[in-house]
Amino acid sequence: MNGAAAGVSGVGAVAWTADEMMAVEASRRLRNGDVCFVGIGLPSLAANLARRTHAPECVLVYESGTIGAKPTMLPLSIGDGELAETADAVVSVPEMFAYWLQGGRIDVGFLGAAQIDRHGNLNSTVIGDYQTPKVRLPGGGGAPEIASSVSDVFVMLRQSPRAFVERLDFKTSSGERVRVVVTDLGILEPRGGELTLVSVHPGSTVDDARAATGWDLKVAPDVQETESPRPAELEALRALGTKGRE
Amino acid sequence: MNGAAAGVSGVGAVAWTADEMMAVEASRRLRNGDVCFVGIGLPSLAANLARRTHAPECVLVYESGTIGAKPTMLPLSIGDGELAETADAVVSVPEMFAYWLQGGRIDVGFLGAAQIDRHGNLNSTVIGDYQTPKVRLPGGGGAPEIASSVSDVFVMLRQSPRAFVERLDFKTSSGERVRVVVTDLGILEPRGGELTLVSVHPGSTVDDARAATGWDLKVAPDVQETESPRPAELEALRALGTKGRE
Amino acid sequence: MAEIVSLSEAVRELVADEHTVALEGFTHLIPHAAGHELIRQGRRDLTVIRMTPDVVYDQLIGMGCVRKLVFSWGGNPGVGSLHRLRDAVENGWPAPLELEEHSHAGMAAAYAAGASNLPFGLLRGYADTDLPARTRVGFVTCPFTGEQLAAVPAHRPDVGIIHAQQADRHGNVQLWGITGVQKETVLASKRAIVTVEEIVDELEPRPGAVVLPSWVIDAVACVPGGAHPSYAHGYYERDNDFYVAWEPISRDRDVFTAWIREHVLEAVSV
Amino acid sequence: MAEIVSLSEAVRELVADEHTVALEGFTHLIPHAAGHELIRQGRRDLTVIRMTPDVVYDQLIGMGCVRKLVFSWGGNPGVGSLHRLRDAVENGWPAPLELEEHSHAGMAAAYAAGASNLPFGLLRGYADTDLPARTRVGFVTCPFTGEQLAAVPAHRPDVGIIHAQQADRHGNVQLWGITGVQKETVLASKRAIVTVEEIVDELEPRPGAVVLPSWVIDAVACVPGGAHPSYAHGYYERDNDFYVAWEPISRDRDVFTAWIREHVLEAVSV
Repeated sequence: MNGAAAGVSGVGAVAWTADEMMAVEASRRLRNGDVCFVGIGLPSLAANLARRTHAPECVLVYESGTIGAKPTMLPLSIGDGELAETADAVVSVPEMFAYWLQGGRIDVGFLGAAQIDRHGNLNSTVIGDYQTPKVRLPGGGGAPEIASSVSDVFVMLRQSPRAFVERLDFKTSSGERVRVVVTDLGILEPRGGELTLVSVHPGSTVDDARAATGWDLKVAPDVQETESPRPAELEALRALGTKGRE
Repeated sequence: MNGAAAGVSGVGAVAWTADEMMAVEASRRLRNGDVCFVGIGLPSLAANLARRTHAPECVLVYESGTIGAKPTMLPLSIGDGELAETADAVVSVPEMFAYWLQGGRIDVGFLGAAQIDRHGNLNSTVIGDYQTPKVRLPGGGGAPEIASSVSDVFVMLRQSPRAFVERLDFKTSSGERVRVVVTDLGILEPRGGELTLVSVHPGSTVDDARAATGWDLKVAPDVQETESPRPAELEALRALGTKGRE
Repeated sequence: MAEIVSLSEAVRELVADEHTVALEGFTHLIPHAAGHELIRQGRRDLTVIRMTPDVVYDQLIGMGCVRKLVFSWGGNPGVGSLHRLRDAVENGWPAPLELEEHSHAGMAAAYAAGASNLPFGLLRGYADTDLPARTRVGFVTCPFTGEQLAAVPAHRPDVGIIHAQQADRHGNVQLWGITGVQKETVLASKRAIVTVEEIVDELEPRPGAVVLPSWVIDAVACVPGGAHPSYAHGYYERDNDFYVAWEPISRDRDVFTAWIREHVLEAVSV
Repeated sequence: MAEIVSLSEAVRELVADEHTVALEGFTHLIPHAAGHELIRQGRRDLTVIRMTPDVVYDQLIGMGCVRKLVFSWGGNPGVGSLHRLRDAVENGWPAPLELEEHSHAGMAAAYAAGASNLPFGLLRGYADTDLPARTRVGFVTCPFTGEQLAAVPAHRPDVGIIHAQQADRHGNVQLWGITGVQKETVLASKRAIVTVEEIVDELEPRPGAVVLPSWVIDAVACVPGGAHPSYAHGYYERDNDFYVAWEPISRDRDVFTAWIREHVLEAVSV
C-alpha cells in the first residue's frame, strides 16, 4: 500500500497513524449506497472501511471492470482476482469508462496526485518541463475523466509545500468537482472557489497546515478539530489488512 | 419461411422448386470458411446448406448477436434460442454491428428487398411516396450497413417487373457491393456497372427473364444455363426443414 | 435501488402520457406483458423506441397509445407485415403515426451513445441511401482523416423496459441467451423497469449473462411468461404459431380490437 | 483461422521491426512471455501501445526495443515507478523514448474505435487539462446539441498480443475473470497473437468469459505461466512479491541488464 503507516501518533485513547486518520475521515464522508470509483491504497482502504462501518451498501467500482466488488482483504492491485470473484458484475474496460463512468453512474471518485493547486486541479503527469521532466510521473490513468464524470471528487494527499503548490507543472485533471481534500494534517474544502482549511486533525495545528502549503492557505473562521478515529473505526480498519502485508 | 415453395418444376431427375433452385445456387457461391451475415428465409437456407455440403467451415453470423451458430433446424426467427445454444459466441447487438459488421469481419451478406434497380440498389422501405405510401414496408433493418460493410453482397429476390424496376421508390441500401442477384428465373451479375443476366435456370428462358424485368435487361453474350440442383444438394436442403414447418 | 413491485404499480408510477418509452428485447425476451399493461392503463401520445417493433408495438399502435415510433425494422419476423403499424401509417387509423426510422446499426449506436452519456452515436452508415433525407442523422468529419461519418442522436428514453429471466430479492437482474440491446436500453434510460420470470434468492452466474445491478433499475416486477409470444431462454420457447396467427388477427381492425379486449383489457393486471 | 504454433515462431512470422504492437491485459493476463520473446528476437523501433505499460514494457524499453510508447498510466501498480521507462524519458537511456499519452478513457475509446473500424473514438474527456497540448486528440462538434467532444485517433496495431487461459484445437480462444480491453485489442489489430495457459479439446462456456473465434486470430501459442508475474484467473495468482522485487532490479541499469540476460536472453524460447 502506498503511504503506509507514517507513525504519527494521535491524542486519545488509541494511537493511530496519519494514514489511518485520512482513511477514517474519507470513509466518514461516504453515504450509505454511494457508488464509489476507487483506486488502490488509501481510497480502497477508506471505501472498504465505510462498507464495514456506517455504509454497508456502499458500492465499490474498480476501473478494472469490477462492479460491486466485496473484497475480504484489501487488494494490492485494482485487478486482483478477488475483485472479480466477489463482484456483482465484471465488464470490459471500454464499457467501464463509457457506460459506467462517463454514463454518470458513479457518485464518488477518489483521486491522489503529486501536486494540487488551490482550485483542486491535480498533477500526476510530470514534475518539471514536459519535454525534459525532472520526474516523469505515471500519468493520468483514469483521473482526467473521473474528475469530470463523478458527482463528488475526494482527494487524499499528504500535505507539503512540494505537493500543495502555487502553480502545477502539468494539469492532469480539473478541480471543478473536488468536494474535499483529506490530508495528513487536516481537511480542506472549496469555499468561494478556493480550497480552505476547515478542520485540523488532533495533534496538528493550523500553522502546521499553513507551513505545509505552497500558497497562502485560506483558513475557515469556524475551523474545527477533526474527530479522532474511534476505536471501532480503527478496529475495522486494521481488520482489513492487505494482501501485500500478509 | 417467406417465399415458400412455388411449385415450379425443373428438368432433370428430381423435381425442385424455385426456392430450392435459388437456395442451392446461392449456397454454391459460398466458399469454405466464408463468414456470412445471414437473415431468415432463403439466405439462412442457403448458408446452412453450404455448411452441410461443400463449405462445412462456413461461419454463420446472425444479427441477433450469434457468431458461429450451427442450427440443426432452420430457424424461423434470427433470434431463435438454438442459435445462441450452438454459437461459438453470443455478443450484444451494439457489438455485433460495431465490432463485427462495421469492423469488416464479415465476408458475405445476404439481402432481399421489395425493389431492385439495375445497379443493385435496394428498396425495403416504402412503395409509393414516403409520406403517403401505398405500402409501408418493414424498413431497412440491417441492410444499409450490411450493404456497405461486407465484402460481397448476395441478393436473393424473385424476378418480376414490380420488383425489378427502372426507378426505386426509396433507396434503402447501396448496390455498390452487390456481386450477384439470384432470382427464381436466373442469375444476374454486375458487368460494366449494370446487372446483367449471366445464367438462366432450367425451365426458364432469357425472354422470361427480360419479361420479368422493369428495365431493358442486359444479357451476357455467354449466358449459361444454371446447373440443376443435384440430388445430394436437394437431399441436404430438404433435410434442413424448418421449425415453422414442424 | 430497485423496488420489487407489481407491474401495474411500476407502470403507474413510472410511465406517463407523452413519455418516450423503449421496450427492448431482440426477438428474445420481448416485454409483451409490460406492453399490455401500458394498454390497460391507457397511456397516450407515447413516443416508442424499438429496433424491431414486433407484435408488442403493433398492439400499442393499434390501441392508439403511440404518437411517434422510432425504429429500424417493422415487420412480423418470418411472417410478413405488422398490419396495425401499416394501417396507422397508410390510413391514419386509429391515429396518424409519426415515424423516425433508422438502420439497426444506427439504433444500436444511438442506444450505446445514450448509455455512454454522449449526445450522438458515431458510425459508418446511412451513406448512399435515401435515409438521411427522411430521418434524424447528421454527419461529422474525422479531425485526423477528414472522413465523413454518420452521427445519430442518442436515445435517452424517459423509461426503458426490458424482460429478464431472474432478479434476486435486492433487485439485481440477470438475463442470458441473446442479450440484444437491453443493457444499453436500461443504462440509456432515465428510469428503468424490468419484468422477470422469477425472483430467486441468489443469482447463479451463467455463461453469456448480462447482470444489471439493482442501483441502475427503478422497479422489478415478477411476471412469469411476461415475454410471450417471444421467448425466455431456459424457461419457454418462442410461440411461432402465435406470430403466424397474429397475421389474420391484426389484418382486421375489429378482429384486432376484439382480441385486445379479450386478451388484454379484460385480463387481470399482474 | 489461427494456427497453433510456438511463441517464437508466432513472433518471428508476425512481428517486424518498426511495427506498432499492443500487448494488453489489464493487471490480469498480461502477456509477459510474449514480451520476453520480443526481447529475445531483438525487435527494434517498435511503437508499443498499452494502457498500463507495467513491468512488461519497462523491460522492452530498458532493452531498447521501443521507439515510441502510447499509454495512459505508467507506474508499477501498488509499488511506485517504472524506472526503465523513467530512465528513457528523463535520461534517454538506452535510447530516447517518444511518448503519446492519453487517459484510460481515451485509450479504451481508441481501442474500441479500432475494433469498430472507425477512424476515431468519441468521448467526453481531456477537457480542462493540459493533455490536448501534449497528445493526439481532436475535438468534434455534436450536430444536434453543439457540444464539443473529444476525438482520439483509433488504435490500429500491426499486431495485437494477448494472453488467455484456454484455446481449443481449432484456435478458438476463451478468457475469463477481468477481461479488460483484450477483445478490442485483437479486433483492432491487423494481426493477432494469443498465448494461452493450455489447449483443451473443448472450451467449456464460463460466466463472464470472452470468446474469440479462431478466424479473428492469426497465431495461438501454448505458454503455461505466460502471464507471470501477472496472473491467470483460475491458474495462478498475481506474484505481488515480484512487482515489489522489480523496484530495486529496475532502478539500476546494470542490475536490470543482468537480470534480463539471466531470465530472458538465456532462457529458452517456447
